[in-house]
Amino acid sequence: MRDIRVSSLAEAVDGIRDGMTILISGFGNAGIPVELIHAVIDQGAKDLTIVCNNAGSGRTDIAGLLAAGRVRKVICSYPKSSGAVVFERLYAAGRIELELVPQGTLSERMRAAGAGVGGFYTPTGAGTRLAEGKEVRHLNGRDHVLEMPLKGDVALIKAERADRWGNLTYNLAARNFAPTMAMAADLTIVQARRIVELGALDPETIVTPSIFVDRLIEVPNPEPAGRP
Amino acid sequence: MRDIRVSSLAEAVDGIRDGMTILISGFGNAGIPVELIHAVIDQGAKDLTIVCNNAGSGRTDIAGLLAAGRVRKVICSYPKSSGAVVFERLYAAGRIELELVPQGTLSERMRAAGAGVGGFYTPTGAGTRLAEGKEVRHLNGRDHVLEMPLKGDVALIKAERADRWGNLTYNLAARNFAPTMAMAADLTIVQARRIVELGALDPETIVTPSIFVDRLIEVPNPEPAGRP
Amino acid sequence: MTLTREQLAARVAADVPDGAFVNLGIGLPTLVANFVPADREVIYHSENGILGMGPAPKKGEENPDLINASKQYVTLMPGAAIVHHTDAFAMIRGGHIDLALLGALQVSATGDLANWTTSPNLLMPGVGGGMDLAVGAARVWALMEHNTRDGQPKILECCTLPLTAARVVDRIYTNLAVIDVTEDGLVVREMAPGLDFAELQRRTGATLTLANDWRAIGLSA
Amino acid sequence: MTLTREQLAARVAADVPDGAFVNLGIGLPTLVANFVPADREVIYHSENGILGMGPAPKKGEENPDLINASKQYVTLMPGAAIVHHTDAFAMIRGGHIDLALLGALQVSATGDLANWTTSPNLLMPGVGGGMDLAVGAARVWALMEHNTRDGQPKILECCTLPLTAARVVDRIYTNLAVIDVTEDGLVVREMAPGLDFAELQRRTGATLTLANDWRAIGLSA
Repeated sequence: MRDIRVSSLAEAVDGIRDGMTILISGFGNAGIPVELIHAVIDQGAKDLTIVCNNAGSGRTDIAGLLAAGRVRKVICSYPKSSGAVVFERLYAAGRIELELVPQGTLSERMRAAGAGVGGFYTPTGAGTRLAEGKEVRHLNGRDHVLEMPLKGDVALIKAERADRWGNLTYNLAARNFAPTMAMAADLTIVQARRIVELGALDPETIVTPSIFVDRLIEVPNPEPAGRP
Repeated sequence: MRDIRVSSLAEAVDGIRDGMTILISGFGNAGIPVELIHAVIDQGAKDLTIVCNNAGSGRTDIAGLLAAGRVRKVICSYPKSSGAVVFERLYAAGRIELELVPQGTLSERMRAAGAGVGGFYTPTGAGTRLAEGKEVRHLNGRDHVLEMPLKGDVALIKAERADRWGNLTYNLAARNFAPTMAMAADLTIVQARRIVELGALDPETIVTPSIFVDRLIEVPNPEPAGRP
Repeated sequence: MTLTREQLAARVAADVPDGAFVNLGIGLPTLVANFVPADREVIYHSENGILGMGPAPKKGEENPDLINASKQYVTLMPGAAIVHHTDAFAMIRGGHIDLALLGALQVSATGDLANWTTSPNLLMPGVGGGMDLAVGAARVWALMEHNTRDGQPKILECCTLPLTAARVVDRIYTNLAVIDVTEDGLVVREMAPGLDFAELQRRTGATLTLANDWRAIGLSA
Repeated sequence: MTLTREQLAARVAADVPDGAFVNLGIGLPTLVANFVPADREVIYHSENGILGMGPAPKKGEENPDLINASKQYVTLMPGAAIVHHTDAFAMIRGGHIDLALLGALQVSATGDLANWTTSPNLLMPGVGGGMDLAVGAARVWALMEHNTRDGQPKILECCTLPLTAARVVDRIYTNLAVIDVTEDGLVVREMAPGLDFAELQRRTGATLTLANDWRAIGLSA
């Protein structure tokens, strides 16, 4: 029987090791898996690379992980959100590494990792600083940059509903990076607001199919992200 | 106001010209836009390249288009379905060209066209006859083949429900190639079993968003595909 | 005279086609939506996964899971669709967005766009979806003040700031003029009422051509 | 003795893990599902967009929009999900399918698989999703008769038929033996009851090693 439910947040994040790459769902404060991130803070893994669109705001969740000194490198498109005070301080002090990736390329690179694409050419970024050092190829009348898959050891995902196989739905624009990140990690860990009976989700409206999910925990009343 | 509904099948396929590439949704007999294909037969465009997973069975729809001598080339993964008598005869007689593409690569190439990917590396097909003449690159410990986007001038799509903007849902496994093909053509033409009021489709369960659709016609009782 | 921000936004709005799929960048472009005539059905795209975005919600009806790319609360129009990020960017990168309105720091005579960082050493940069939009949208209109605060031109033969994308801008709207980027260079279609061409050229860092049928910018706001 | 098709399918089914995501190729592999023990929850994937495929429907309950990759009518299990083709192949190509059971025409000593065409000149070929499955699935088991109808070996040092994929097969199940493809070559784990190793080697076109702990294939069907 496939039943990927775990009984605690600690169990959900068990086995995350120093030096791993963690994909974290969310855009702004929507879709951030706050409780899972806090479980990682409690768990203690360090020297992490995190991939997320923003670099955390306020003092909790992503910013909390940064403030706890666990993150070596951030891969993101937009670290300078309002309230990204923790990242700003660490970056100014040279204590954190930043890989800046255009948002669509960030998403497409993770999709490539999830879909078995070994690399792809995109015109985004061609001729800019963000393509420096990358292979450029003229295709279909336009310069393209070769971009490589971006795979996570772990993905931390916030979902709305889930079943014991790991099928997921999301709430509105909190969906954002989650379905792509769920595909792109070796170990995909999900916190869902509600776990329902197997068969309760309409097969035609499941957004993330079970095959992309490895562990599941119910968090009925998740905290908002980015608290001061 | 955006209202892409047209009033006849003839109007739906108006402007299709000789030599165009047409993507046709469906897998086996599920999801084949029979009425749109018949409208193309009536419309008269010839020297077409068609892209579809199978090369038609029976005598109607895709097989009908082939039998009418309108198709110069078929790009597909599996032409030899049971009942593909028309294709078999034309192919044996050397009267039709075949580009055989692994099914996942076929789908991914169309997705690339729709998503602005200029080319991608895949291990599928490496070291086989289907990769002959293609660039091979060793990535992540494995040979990969460079595959190029496959774009349609036109896509013919069968959907279940639609609204006047062109948002679509599908019925079960009749979904198959349709969402990808809808993205991958300059002109995406849809027959839907039912057109509903704008706003009647749940925003979270729309499968093909309106931006990928150009023309829409209601066909309430579509014929099954592959009739003898 | 020069246009106010509202007048500029209104001028741009007048050109946004009925039925178009449009992405609005942060800042001035976002303002444009307020001036699009009510009888036009424009479908707004937000790169975090919304197609068919509506205006800001009423006070008290904000949903933290329904925000736009600028992280502002929004609503959905009837006909809206929610997609994931990769699909939202497929719309952009695949050329499906009819029109992107982007704020600009500099635009070159060949349509190069610089709008993502003023910093030569990339201290605290952020690129977001700007490069994707500039490269992917079918048409790109750049919106900006014609000059910097200290009077320097922002339209230049070549951008001096780090590029967002090369040869992508189709049209430039400033508080002084509406300028098309053409194969024959920058062509001025409209000028602010009372402005003369010599003055416009003086305030511009690239050679301009005045269209034969140029006219004064109509001010509706 | 040699195994019947049903005995072979039953032998393979005994090894299909509980909770696994499995894709069954056309023919013999499809038969395997009938023999998987009822207490195992196996999640079947069909490349036309079904995850969680159930058995054939009752007579009269067939739905033409619910077919599998072999174009047979199927049903959905509770927990099933419908996806589009590209996502269904992302599951395959991205390494998410735990196990693909594929029919084979030939398998080489290094795990090369030939299963898509017997024709050197590609007359009426069809590849389907076979190359994707062979390359993408986490584990690939090849199922076949040990010899061709005219007694030729199908396990060879090198395949003579056009390849589906190189170095992908992890295990071979035939009507004579269960053979692992290892870095040290082909290792025989099990043999049909009564078969001796010399005879198996004689009927095989590549060098075999008999595992120390080899045993006779258990027959449950």
